[in-house]
Amino acid sequence: MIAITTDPIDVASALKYLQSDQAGAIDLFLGVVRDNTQERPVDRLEYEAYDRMAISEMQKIADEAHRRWPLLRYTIIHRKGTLLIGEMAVLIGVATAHRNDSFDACRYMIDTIKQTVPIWKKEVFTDGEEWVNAHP
Amino acid sequence: MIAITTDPIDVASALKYLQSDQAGAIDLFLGVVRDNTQERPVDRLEYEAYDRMAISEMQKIADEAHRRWPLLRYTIIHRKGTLLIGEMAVLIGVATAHRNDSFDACRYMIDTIKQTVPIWKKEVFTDGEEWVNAHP
Amino acid sequence: MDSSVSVLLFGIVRDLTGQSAISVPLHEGANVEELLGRLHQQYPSLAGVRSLLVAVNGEYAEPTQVLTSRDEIALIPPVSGG
Amino acid sequence: MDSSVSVLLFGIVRDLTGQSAISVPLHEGANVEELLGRLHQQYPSLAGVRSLLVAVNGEYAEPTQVLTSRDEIALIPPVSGG
Repeated sequence: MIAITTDPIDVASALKYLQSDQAGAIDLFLGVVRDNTQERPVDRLEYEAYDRMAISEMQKIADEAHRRWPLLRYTIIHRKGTLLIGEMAVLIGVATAHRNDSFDACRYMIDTIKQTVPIWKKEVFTDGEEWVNAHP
Repeated sequence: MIAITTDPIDVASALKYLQSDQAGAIDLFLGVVRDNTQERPVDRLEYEAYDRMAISEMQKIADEAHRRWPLLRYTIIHRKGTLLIGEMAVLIGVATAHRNDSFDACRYMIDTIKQTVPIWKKEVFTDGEEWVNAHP
Repeated sequence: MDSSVSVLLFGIVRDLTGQSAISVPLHEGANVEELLGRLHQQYPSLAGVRSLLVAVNGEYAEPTQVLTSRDEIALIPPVSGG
Repeated sequence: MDSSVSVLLFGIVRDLTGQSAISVPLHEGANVEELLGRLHQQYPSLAGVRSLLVAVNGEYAEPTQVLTSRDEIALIPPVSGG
């Protein structure tokens, strides 16, 4: 299950989706808006996505994870729009029979998402704003 | 927060506990009862704990994780009693500023729990039962 | 014969140009590299962006890929999801 | 002067002995290793357990640790939590 949403991410329903009788391990990673970046106080984040391509790039990542590890179920949910401190920006969930696979696949997925998926975040500080990674 | 409980593990309240304004990453690991062990069908698991010592050993693991990684919050909740397929036996949650620390600490905690904490599980199969790891 | 392509803009590029889509005149058979050259001419401030990739029909494209006016083209500044 | 210690039993050991706590007679100054020897004598089936550790007052104990009748002692078969 892969989605981009403007609504708050619903952890309970993601978890319900991941569960199956074969699953012995579920790793859930949550990326959360924190109140500072390199000690500079953050007011909020603004996420923007090229939805169509973001979905297909996330699907490629999930497919590759599926080739590398025996996944039972997975979910990637990325939120966009304005997010305040403490709100979840992304949820990655992986269910496998054994725990090492769930950690490895989950970590692979979040690491790769940050590299290839066309989603952008702007950090809005109390004294300015900046598109993350945009400048040399 | 470290606990042993006979009640179902409440993921939502664990997550609420883990959140803070400084947290950018939360890794939640859930150990779940699956329907087979090495292809032998499992009916249920029975968990038993030496509570006092299990709590103090889990606290030692959390303290060591805290020394190794900059944890903001953590929780370990282990259930005991009879657990059916699909029920959660253990939840490990770690909140950190950055994601690598949350994965590393969470994985360290679950790996070490399985080695040192006096909790025992009996697999009840349709045709017999066995204390896991008990025999040579 | 000249034609033009429509290019979707996101993130810092949308902010720099003040537009979320632009039409770029291109000769028939022009490729991704030529599109990028043309965009840099038209918007010199793009030089301040760390990297710019081009997606064609939802896939990252090589510099040599030829563009047509029917393609969905997007300019992809450095991503920062997660 | 002889005394005895009370030992908590869990998991497979509880199943093998049919008891969740037993009283073991031990001479004054006996240590963990002697306790284990005495238990193996009394319950030969313990030989079938992969490993047996002893906890004293909630901490894993060395074989040389001396026991007293006031200690909370537990026999720890291989753990399998998680």
